[in-house]
Amino acid sequence: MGLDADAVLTRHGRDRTRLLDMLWDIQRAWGHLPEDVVAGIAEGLGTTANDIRETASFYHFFHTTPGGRYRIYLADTVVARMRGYDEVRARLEQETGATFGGPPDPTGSFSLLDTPCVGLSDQEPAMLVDSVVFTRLRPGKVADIIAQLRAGATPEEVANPAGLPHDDVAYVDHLVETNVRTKGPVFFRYPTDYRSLIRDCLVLTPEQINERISESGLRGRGGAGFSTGLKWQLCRSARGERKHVICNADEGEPGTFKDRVLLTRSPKQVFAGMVIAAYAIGASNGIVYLRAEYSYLIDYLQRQLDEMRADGLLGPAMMGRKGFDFDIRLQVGGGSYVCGEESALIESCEGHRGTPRLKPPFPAQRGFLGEPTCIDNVESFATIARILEEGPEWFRAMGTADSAGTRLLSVAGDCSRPGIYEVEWGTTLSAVLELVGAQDPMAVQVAGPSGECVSVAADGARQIAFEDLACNGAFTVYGAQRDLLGIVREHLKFFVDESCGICVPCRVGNTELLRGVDRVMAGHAAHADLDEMVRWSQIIRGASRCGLGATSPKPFLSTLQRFPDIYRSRFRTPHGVMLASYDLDEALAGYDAAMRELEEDVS
Amino acid sequence: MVRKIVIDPVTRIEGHGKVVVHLDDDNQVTDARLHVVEFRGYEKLVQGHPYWEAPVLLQRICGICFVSHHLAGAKAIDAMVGAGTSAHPIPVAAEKMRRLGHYAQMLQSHATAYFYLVVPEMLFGMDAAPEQRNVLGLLEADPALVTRVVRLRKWGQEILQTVFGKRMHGVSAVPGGVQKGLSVAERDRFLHGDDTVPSMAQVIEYAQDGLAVFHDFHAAHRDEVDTFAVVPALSMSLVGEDGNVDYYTGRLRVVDADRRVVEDFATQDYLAHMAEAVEPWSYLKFPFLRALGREAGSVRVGTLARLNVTQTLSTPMAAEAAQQFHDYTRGRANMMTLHSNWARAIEIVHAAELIEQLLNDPDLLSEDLRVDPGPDAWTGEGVGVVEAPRGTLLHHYRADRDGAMTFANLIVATTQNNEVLNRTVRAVAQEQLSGRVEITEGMMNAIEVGLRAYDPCLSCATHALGQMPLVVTVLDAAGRVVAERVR
Amino acid sequence: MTPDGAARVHASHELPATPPPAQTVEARAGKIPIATISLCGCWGCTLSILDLDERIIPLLDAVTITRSSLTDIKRISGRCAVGFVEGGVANEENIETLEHFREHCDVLISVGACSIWGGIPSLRNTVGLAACLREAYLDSPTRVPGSPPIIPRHEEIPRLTTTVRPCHEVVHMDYFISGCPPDGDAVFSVLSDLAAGRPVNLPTAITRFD
Amino acid sequence: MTIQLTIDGEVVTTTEGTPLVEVAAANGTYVPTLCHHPGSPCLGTCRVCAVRVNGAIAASCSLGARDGMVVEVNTPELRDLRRTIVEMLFVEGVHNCPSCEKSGRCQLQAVALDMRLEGARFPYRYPDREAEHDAARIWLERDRCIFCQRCVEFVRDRETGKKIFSISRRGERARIELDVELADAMPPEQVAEAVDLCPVGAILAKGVGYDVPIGQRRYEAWSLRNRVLGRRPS
Repeated sequence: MGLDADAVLTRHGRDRTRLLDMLWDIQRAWGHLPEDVVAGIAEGLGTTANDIRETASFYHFFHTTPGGRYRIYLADTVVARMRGYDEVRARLEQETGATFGGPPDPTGSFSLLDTPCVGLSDQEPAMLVDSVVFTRLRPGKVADIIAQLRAGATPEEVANPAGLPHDDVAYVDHLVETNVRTKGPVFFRYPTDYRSLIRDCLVLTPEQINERISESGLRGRGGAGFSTGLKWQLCRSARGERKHVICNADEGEPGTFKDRVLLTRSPKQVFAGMVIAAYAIGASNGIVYLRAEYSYLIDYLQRQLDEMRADGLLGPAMMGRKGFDFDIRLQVGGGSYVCGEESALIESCEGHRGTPRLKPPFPAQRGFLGEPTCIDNVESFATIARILEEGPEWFRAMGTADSAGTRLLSVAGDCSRPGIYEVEWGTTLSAVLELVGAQDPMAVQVAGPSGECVSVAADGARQIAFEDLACNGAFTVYGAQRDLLGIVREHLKFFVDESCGICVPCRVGNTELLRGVDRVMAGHAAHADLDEMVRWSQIIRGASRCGLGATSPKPFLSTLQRFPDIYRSRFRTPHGVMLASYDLDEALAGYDAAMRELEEDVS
Repeated sequence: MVRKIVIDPVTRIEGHGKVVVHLDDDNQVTDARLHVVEFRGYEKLVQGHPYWEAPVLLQRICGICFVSHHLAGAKAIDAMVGAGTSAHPIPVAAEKMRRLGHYAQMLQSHATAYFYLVVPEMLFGMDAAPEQRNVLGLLEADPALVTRVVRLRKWGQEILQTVFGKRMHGVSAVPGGVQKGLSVAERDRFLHGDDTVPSMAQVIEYAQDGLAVFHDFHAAHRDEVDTFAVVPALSMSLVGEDGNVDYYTGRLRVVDADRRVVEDFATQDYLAHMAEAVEPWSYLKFPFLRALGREAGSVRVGTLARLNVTQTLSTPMAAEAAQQFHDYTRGRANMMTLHSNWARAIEIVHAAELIEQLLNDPDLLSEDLRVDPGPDAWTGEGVGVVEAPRGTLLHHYRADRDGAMTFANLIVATTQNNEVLNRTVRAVAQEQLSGRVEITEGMMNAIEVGLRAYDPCLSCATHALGQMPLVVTVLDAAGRVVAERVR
Repeated sequence: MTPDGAARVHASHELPATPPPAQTVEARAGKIPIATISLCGCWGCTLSILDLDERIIPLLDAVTITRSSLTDIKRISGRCAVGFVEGGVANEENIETLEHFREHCDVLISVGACSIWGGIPSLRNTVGLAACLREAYLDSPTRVPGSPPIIPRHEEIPRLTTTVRPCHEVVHMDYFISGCPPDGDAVFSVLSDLAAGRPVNLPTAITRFD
Repeated sequence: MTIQLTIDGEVVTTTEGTPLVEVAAANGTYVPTLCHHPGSPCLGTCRVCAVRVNGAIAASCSLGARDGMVVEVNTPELRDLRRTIVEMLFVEGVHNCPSCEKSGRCQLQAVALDMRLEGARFPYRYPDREAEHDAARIWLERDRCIFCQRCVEFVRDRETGKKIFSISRRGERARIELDVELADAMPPEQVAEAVDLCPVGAILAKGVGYDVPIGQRRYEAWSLRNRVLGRRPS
């Protein structure tokens, strides 16, 4: 409390691009974004309050109206629903007296909100109480947490009774598990000697580093799989006085959590990769864009950066090299999946809505603040560090022709050993399923909702590789007992919620696709309706502005291809000439409802 | 065995209606009702919309008398913005353009209702084959007449096209005036005719067809016409300062059977004078004069009522016809349902003559078409009343200072006639069905003939929510409504 | 029909009627039968058919009108080549009527804004049925003082649908003629194409949305 | 630099980097647009100008011409795609042409007419969107907004450069906001410009409407297609 607009502005140098940081400061101080403080920020930045709200209202962790003293965000994910989400949700409502999405409880203590995957699929159900995370929830545990909060404990005190310092890995480990199941050649087997690595790299020329990265055959680990070496060369040759390196730690694909684990177990391997990238392209500014769901990592990561600065591995004239000034700051997001899209992420870093930009130009040409920007994923940077330690040939020798090296998998769902696995590209689906202890698996969601839902029976021999089953790291196993159509619906709903809304096919089309699946589920669809939905899907994928729309119909399309019976079994034979999609009961339900309402009125 | 006979839908009217007649064991009619089966909710759905779009939105209540709705709305909006006062009078040319459109609609609407919907009975009889007694049969029997009617209607429609930009649901009136005047070429086209439209003189000639058809029919069937459904009621119309009917502006006047004035009030005071009852069996309300109560205070509006209220009509041929009409009842009010068609034929002539006067009026060519009273004149409320073809039409609006509609009350002509329509249904049912063992389709058509005389626009009437089916319901001996629904 | 005391119900169009004269039957034999209906609309689109003006007369050499608000034919009997449907679907009677048309017409055409997207009556969808009924019957300024509150509700009047819907969301519609209402030219163009057995090809120039 | 590419099989010559939508128009091929505003930065929001470039679907407003490009515009599949996007807009909002003041000079309507839009393939939504009418001279009718962002990007306070229109929320809940104070400071001609800039009837000037008679309205007097192609009315 008491933090006024001026203090916030001063803290962030009255820099419009730091708007997200300002909004976080205000929200932490006031519990929401009060109108007068927003107006003060607007005035201080020479803009309008609406302009500030334009940014703020894009992100689901910012609130323009007061809520309960604590905002509880329960992760609503497919995996959580397999693990007792419903009971937890009901118990939360019961214990707090609030309803999800509704107003706070009468005492003003709690607001309940849904949130998409928070990167804890191996320990669901999970929730955030403001920025403090609680995992492996059970109704009893929820009751206990709420009771403690009611009794006056802060979420922080409930979660961390020992008072572990936040910048210590012990604190992070106390809150969440990392569940590293395999220690592979690239990650976790042994720590990176980042000091030597950076020193050795700075002896090389930037061109030499670029060559090595190109030779390694590394493709971006974020999902799109663009050649990292080529991207760096484009960025290096792009004209610009200042260049930037951004690490995309906005791990939002439902089902994935490997970047969280990398940042917990190997943060300096990641940062070393960023330093090397900066050197290779000639960048002076680094940003780690961390999703807000991982806020409990902030102090820990800040400490890692501080240690590197103290070591002379970040900051001006790094390692004595005049002219190589590079530092990294953390930018915390505000809750938005689409910010994982690189240009949306850049917009967000600039203090704007996370709206994907039109491409071209690509970030390597015009990125952050319009300047050349190299943006790579957490796993990519960690991989880069290892490639330069071990050499491109070593890396190239692993994997397949088009997919060099290894891939981290975030495994969750119906398996006995959920967690993080490092596998060589080219590993088959069946092999992975065996590795993770899959239980009566029917389907696997490879690469999350934006990837493919494949059939264990039909696709077991397929390889995890860009040339076959591309995978961004999410690997969710569905047992034979799962309601696949229900899962499709959840995923489509996720894309509807996370669409930025800027372009028509994605904004409107995804909602229509969701409604189409709802009609199928309600028994209000015939075969022709599915053909229509396939056509809509093609249009959404082809005409949307960014990757979200390009992939959002995939839950529908891939299940329709692999599991057509989940749709066919719901078809209704239309009776008479009336279309299957016309719901006669619904059509007349409003009349009785209106009459009841009016009768209450008049009596 | 008690019987219930249903006419569903009532045809050759605009809108959806259903009539249900109940007969007891002795074949006596125990009840007969017109059920209006549609509701649309216009009073509510216009709220929140910008006031200047209201007359364009609300004219969609009706595809027949949209001009009336457009103009009633425009007058309400005029009052809302403070136009039409002595300080900010509506320009003369603007009012005349509005009148031109209004009269053209009167002409084409009456021509449509009369020739396409009513005349077939006069030619073929009420109990002719349903396949024959309609405009198709008319065309087969008298193609020359139909051709003249088509040309007459087209001329009226083309005027609407010229004034409103479209034959239906166009736009002319804007707050404080109209958007467009008449060009010399446009005027001359309607005065002199061309390849596509007849001349004014031809129109006057065609307009008289209606009267001729009525008089021939009346002469041959005088008793039948004069005794068919004589339904007493008060008569209401808008009248000008001289006490004669004015289709566009004036005060509301109500006369009794002796054509004595029983009420006379300014339109904006309607709430003090009028109330509306609701019945569970119809979506259509039942307006009446508050002072007299529902039984005595229900009024008839439309062609017959206007002739009853007015002393004369302002154009020569129509004045002569009106005199003849008044003489027929020796100066008393005419309550003979089928004489509505006589009155309609007279008004077709009157509308043609009024248009002729306007087309020859140089004011129409003026470019002074709109007054802007400025923001200070804003009142935020207005009542607009016009005489639509079917009778008195009232729009009452309120908007907030931001310009958003907050309220609309609409009383349309067919609603005004609701009580009288039901009385007519009962009267015809009694006359035609009571005591009959065998009931024929033709007898039931007689009920529809009674309704068609009012040219009921159930589309207008059901602006409130939906559609008005006409059904004839038959109640059982105990007056119980039979549970079964017939479609 | 209920067992005790209930009435026998007759529809007027099923009662004994005068048969059409032989020349009427003969004159219409072999013509293409068409039908028209207005659901929740203003009847303007139906009247647009009259806006064919003189063209309607030769057209009636080739086609004849069965069920229509212009005729007294209350049900389509036999097959109908073309059905024109004006208006959206706003009550249960509309649904039944639309089904009747779909069952009996080879080609069904949505005519006008209401039929195509619900039109102005569909603005009630955002307001809600209860609010509309309340405004019309309970909160009306002309409500009789002291009268009991009545909302019309009766077996003879149809239940209203939750929302007003376009026809093609209820049954398959073959063609669409947009406009509020469409110009007579548009109706003529479609009808001429159908009568001549040509594919319907409505020129953009005579199409409108308002 | 002068380059060559093909549009629907015809070789055309243009300057590298010219937006494809403009290259097409200059060569007699009409591509519909809603957000594109010639001379202003590309918005790329509506996607109605989708074409195929070298086999992949792309918004032709946002792509500059390059040598050798193979552009397809008028294939049945692409026409259907563009029409579907317009249908999406029609079901998403309440596009009440019958009473809308902008009818006849509405770009969405003109595009839809040109495409012969009929009943939409998606169920209509009939959203309940609140109008913004606190400003003295501007009425924001959100029912009709297609979220093209023209007003957000191109209408600025003339003194300070501040945004008068902005966005709030995201996804299907995103909507346009109006800064009432700045709106009230707009000179009348800027209000008229904003109304004109809006491709639908979402931005209206209060109390102003239906000034142009039906039949003489912008896209009746000279169709959108012919305007884009620069064909004067005869």
